[in-house]
Amino acid sequence: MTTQVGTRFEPLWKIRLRLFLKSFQKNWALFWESRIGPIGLGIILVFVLMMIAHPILMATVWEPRVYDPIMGFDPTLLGKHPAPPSRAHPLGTDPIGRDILSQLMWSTRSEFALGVTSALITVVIGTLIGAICAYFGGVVDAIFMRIADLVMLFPFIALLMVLRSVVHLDLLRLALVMGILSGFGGITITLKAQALTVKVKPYIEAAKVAGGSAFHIIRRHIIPNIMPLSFLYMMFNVTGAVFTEAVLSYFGLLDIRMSWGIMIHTAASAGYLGAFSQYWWLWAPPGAAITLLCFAFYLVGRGLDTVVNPRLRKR
Amino acid sequence: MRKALAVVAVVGVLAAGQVLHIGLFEDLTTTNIWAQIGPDATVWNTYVLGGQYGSLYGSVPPTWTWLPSLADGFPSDFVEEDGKWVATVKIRQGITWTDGTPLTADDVVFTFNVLLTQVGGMRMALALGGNWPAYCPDTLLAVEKVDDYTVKFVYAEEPGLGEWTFGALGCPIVQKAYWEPKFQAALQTEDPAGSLLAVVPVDEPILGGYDFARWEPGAFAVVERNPTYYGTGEILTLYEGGGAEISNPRLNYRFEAYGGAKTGPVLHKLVEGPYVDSIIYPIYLNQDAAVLALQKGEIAMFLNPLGLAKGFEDRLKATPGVQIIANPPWGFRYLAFNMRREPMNYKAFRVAIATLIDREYVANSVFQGIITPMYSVVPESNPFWHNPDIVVYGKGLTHAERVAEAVRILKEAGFSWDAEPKVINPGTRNEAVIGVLPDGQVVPAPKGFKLPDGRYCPELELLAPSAGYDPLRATFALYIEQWCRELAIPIKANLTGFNVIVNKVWAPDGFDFDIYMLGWSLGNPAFPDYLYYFWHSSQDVPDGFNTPGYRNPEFDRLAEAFLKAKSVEEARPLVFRMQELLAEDVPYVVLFDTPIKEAFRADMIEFPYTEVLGGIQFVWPLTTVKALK
Amino acid sequence: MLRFILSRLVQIAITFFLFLTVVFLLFQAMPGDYTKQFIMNPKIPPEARKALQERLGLTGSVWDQYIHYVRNVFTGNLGVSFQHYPREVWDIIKERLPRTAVLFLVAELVAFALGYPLGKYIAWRRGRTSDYVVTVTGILFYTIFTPLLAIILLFVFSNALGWFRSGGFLTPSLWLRPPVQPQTVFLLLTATVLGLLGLWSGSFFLTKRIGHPRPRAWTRRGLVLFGVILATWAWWSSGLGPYVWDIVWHMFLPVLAVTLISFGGTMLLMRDSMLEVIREDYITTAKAKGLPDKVVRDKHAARTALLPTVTNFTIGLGFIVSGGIVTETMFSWKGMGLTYLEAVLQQDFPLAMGCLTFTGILVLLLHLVVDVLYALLDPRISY
Amino acid sequence: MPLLDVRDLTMHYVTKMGDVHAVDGVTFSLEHGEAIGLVGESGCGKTSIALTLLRLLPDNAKFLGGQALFDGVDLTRLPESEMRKIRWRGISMIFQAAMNSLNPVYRVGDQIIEAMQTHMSISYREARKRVAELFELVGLAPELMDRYPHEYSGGMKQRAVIAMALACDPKLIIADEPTTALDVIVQDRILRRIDEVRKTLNMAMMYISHDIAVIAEVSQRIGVMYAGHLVEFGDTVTLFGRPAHPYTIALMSAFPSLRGEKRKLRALPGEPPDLLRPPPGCRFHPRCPFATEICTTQAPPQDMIEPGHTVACWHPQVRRS
Repeated sequence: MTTQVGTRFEPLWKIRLRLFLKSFQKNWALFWESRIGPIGLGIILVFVLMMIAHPILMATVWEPRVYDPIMGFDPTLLGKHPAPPSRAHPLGTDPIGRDILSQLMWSTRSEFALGVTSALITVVIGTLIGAICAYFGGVVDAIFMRIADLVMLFPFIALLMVLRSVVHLDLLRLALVMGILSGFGGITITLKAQALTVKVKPYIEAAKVAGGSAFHIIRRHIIPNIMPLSFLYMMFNVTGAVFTEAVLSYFGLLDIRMSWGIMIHTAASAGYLGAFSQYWWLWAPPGAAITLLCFAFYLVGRGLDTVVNPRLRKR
Repeated sequence: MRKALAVVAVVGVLAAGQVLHIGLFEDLTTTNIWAQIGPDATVWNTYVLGGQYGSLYGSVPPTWTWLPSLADGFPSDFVEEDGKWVATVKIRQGITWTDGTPLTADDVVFTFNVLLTQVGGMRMALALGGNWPAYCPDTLLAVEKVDDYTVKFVYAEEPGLGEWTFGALGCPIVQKAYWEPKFQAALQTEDPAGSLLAVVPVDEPILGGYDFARWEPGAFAVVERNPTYYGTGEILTLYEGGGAEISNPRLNYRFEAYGGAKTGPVLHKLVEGPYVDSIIYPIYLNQDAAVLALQKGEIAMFLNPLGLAKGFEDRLKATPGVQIIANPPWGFRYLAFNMRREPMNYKAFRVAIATLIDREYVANSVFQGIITPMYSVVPESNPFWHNPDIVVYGKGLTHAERVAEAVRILKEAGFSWDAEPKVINPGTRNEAVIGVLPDGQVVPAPKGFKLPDGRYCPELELLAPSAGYDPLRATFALYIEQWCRELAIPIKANLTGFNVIVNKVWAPDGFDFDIYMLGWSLGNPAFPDYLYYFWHSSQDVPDGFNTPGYRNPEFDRLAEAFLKAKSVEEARPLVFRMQELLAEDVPYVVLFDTPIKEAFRADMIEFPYTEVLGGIQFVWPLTTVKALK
Repeated sequence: MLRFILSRLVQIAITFFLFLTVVFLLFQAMPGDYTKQFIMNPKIPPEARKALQERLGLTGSVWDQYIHYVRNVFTGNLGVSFQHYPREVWDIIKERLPRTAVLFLVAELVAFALGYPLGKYIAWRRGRTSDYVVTVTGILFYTIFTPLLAIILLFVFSNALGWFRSGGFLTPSLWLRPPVQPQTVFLLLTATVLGLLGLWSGSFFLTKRIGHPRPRAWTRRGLVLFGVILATWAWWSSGLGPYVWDIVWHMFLPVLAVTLISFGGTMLLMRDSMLEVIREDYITTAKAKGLPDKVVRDKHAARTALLPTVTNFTIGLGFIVSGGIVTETMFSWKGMGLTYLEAVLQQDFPLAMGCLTFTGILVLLLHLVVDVLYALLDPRISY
Repeated sequence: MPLLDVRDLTMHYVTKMGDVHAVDGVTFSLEHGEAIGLVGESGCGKTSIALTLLRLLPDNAKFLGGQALFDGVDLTRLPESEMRKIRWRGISMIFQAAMNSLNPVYRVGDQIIEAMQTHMSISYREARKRVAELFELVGLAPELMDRYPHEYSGGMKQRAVIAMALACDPKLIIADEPTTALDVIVQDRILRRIDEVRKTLNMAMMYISHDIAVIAEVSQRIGVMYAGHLVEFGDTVTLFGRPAHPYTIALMSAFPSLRGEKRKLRALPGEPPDLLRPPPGCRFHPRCPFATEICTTQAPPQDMIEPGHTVACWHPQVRRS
């Protein structure tokens, strides 16, 4: 490294950080202006708080033997389960005496883990393949596009119902499978289209002339430019993943010990679902939680959409 | 418009007759008797369609007394003729098919001849599959007509209860005139069994109390009363001492069995109907809809083989007119050890785990009485076969005592720990196995569970249905896991799909599991032949039923003798001894089952009795049931 | 055009072939076999199981089975169901499909008829409160946990108000001696709906020659109204009225559920599409021409924005099987979705594969329909 | 009475960052049958004036004052329904991007007919006849009216758009960069055609362009705009002969002249101002070689320096001849 003489240059990372902060500020303002995005973010924050609060409550206020979301039960209410909301159980207990609120909070963590993992995988795959297809075109493109067509031919939930017999679907594997499947599907086509608009930009040409390798160009030029769109799709994918997990759990098709879907399934299989208002605390909280989390991520996605797609902005 | 009115009028007339609505949860899959007993043997098919046919003999609920139905009196004893064993059965006279022709020996002989026909290197009975092979055991050589009302059964060796009383004699009989041409046509095809199964019968003559009328796939099925039913007005009297009496004033038929009226006061007096003009079976695809329909009075009851879940019971309890009854189940859910593997091959290990399992705690505290703890491979609800004096490991002990006992048993057998489990404060309120003493002293958790030869115990997998399939078993498995972990026994519950378990337990190249948890439904309560299939060493082959790999020569001998027994009295002590052996050796730990709870509208339907093993769904084929509205 | 369709057909055939292969491999990968179900009855001897395996085509090498399967599909034979042995899969699909088709066709059309104008309206009123309220409501229905929606609908309409039955597709007591099979009614209903749809879209071409927009619109409405009256009259005079009504009555709740869930998608897509179109210069031109707002919105903006919405809608129709799984289960509507679910749970591979194969064909054909629709709707595109 | 009398027209765009001063106190007028031109750099507010007159501004535009009397009627205060009647019938417009001014999913002829049927009671058949005439007038084959826009070339679209603007015999046509997208030869031909048609039909015309040379050909008077202000307004000959505002002078020397003596092309230093925070006083002062103290504090009034020639500058460069 040569020492700078005279004027001191700012280190590159600082410039980058400043640029990033500046664009972040601008985008945040746009996101905020969308009004629906912040609502979604707010709901997500509430869920994050619930997730964080659970282990703390278990360690302090809640007796594990009573409040454990899977094994706990309240012996003082013996014979009264499912018990309606009370001071000890703000959302009541389930048919085998477990605390609904504890289950609800505990499951939040797995929903996030599942949703975010699966969406991340989807987006990473989709972005990479989209960029590669756009850059190379030809046979590579044709192959991946056919795969995408093929994946999109399958009804997603129906496909997972079959896969569940092939692969033992616990939370992690489900996230993986969902992520990979949707990664090779429609998202690739969308991101490729975006990458194609980037590819024809002059700076790509310039980079090629300057002798940049394909890998370098894809990594440094194409991917960063389709990242915002990828990020946007990630939000929608979280919604999809959470919803899918809930449906499969609701049908009792997943080997997960507890989740919001399983909570409703438990109520349904024990025969409390059809009593509706009489046992509302068994289905309403998990049902609302699933809906709200899906709703929230979708809102954030729509909010981001206005940031990423100028055409949707208010004029 | 006029047509529409006419239709409404017809519906009105129908409504005026006696109609019962009984809900089903699954659709029929066939109307063909061969398929219905064969590959399509579902409880739903049987429930709706089975009542059309009759068999020579049957076990009659609620006492499961074995009595003649199409036959006249009990069969003759077997006699040896030219190295073969022969018995004759007399057919009751006066029984007619719905087309007016009488039931004769020809029909019986035809039915068995279909099953005995060789097709593609095997008997038709095997090719048809399902329950047919049980009705046509290997040792049955021929069924011949002696005269119009007498049939001769020829066996290669003297048959036991399984092959005769509870085998061939229970076979449903079909009409020769109707089926003969169809059977001959099927024989001409490449796949005779497949062709026979594919026949869609139209206006098939039957002889049961209810005749199948209409099936609207996915919506409902209807049966109508058979006006020519031979049994109408027939009185079946069951006595407390086990005696039975059949009398049919119309056909001038009387039969007394097992001591008849001499065996004490009348237990049940059942007068055959059918009392209902037609029964409509609407199909509900979920229980909630059926429960709602029951509450609204749209149906009088619904058929529910597993019984009502607690929620439905809670909801229906409050509905006026609805009566809920509980009957003991005829089945059990159990834990099975793979005795081919270490350490499950050690009896002490199995006994220790059996000792640790506190069924009462799970049943009474966790599940609040919705499950019944069970201890024997023959449920105690079947007092004739159940042996009440078997060993039950750990019964009545507290948790701490169970732990102490299990540790003792394991240590005695040579198992050891790096750090042995300790019970803290035994007998006090603060007793615990591991954890923290009230004074803050931490008792170290046990660790390093070792086999008698000093090696560490391998990680063991407990396969159990996931909460999605059966929350009861899933939770129970988690408790077992927890109890074992407290003792550093490395068992991990793998809650997974039913199919996954089945495919691992019955893996193509042998039994690929450590411990699994499933359940059985047990077939005919009058004859628990499953004892043979589940634990006889001949079943310890890939795809066999002896999943634990239980091999006990004494048990094998008993089981074989049991199948060959000529009477239930002879079989009973054998079953008792078999239960003792199984309880002692614990290839299975029988855990629990749920009582069969059923709901019906007492203001719409009247049952002749409601106490019956397995539930009122066994008050069947509903010819003694009355409609009240 | 013809050449384009032909080349598309070739492409479709290749994709379909790949699809079949994947479906086959998928089910091959599933552990165990159907005859394992019989393990639950110990009295079934191994020979009987072997015989069954043979009859169900489960013996032979994987390759043989694959060839057999592909050949079967291309000859229109989807095999024999295990559960419903010996019924053919195609026979079962034929029985269940019309039920699903009517349900989803009606629901999706209603959803489209609701989502399209709403999306148009809120895009036009971008940024106002009504935009936010409708958008958020749309998203809520779009993302609502379907079983939850079904529970709420059942609770309100079936349980509390008692207006509708909670499940099934007909009232058994009415159908004891019907002059017609429900199957036929479903088919005729599908035909009616499709016919009305055809009449509606055809009315655009029929009225093309009418110069003035207002009489053109009135003629179109008149034609559709005439179609509705004709259909109602035909149903009533045929004496099938009560039967059709019974089925339609049973359809109400599931249709409502599907409508609520899917109108959001159409609406949001229409909104975005509109927002894009509104920025186009020809919209400003149209406004500058002094055209009334409504004409600019409906004729110029919405008409052009319709294209992606229609595409999405049409492709979406192909997924009625998976869409049906939840809704049909919740409302006890024995259609394709429920059939598929049961088949998968019962390991009835031929039936499950048949349902998937059928979906594949449907989606691929709808892709073709979309191409043709595009050519019809967008003059810029010609093949 | 002039056909159009614009006084003190002021309009801002409201954005999150603040108001964009798009049009500030613009005053000019236009006689019947007259053609005027508005020139200025892009973003100086020319198009905004047109849109303000037609009231086609986006939602975030804020009308702040002034009036625009069209035939004595103040367009800025007209109810929407009345305004709709003025559009196309009174004032029609040829848009900047003629390429995209036609809706791709309708036939070109129908789009013109639509405008006619909205404003005149005319049968479809008659309307078609009239479209055919208009097509001939602008030099298009009448058969083309049944084609879709994507079947037209750029020049054809431009002509069709002109035909559309003429459809309702408007009193005034605003042509916003009518020829920007075309090559120079076609550009010239189209402009001449518009001018011929205008003369034939005796319509008033308002050209808007960034290219002073182009409009000079066809306009009788020219207004020069800079950053939302109308800085100079006068008849073409005067303006070209005696440009008074430093910006106009700079503008003229920035383009090669089609006629007249050879001049050195000079590029204007600096950048056009940010209309979010326009410079105080004269908006041109940061780039003006003649700027003095007063220019930085007070906006110059629009002064008439000779008959028919107004200029807004503290230091008008009046050349005495």
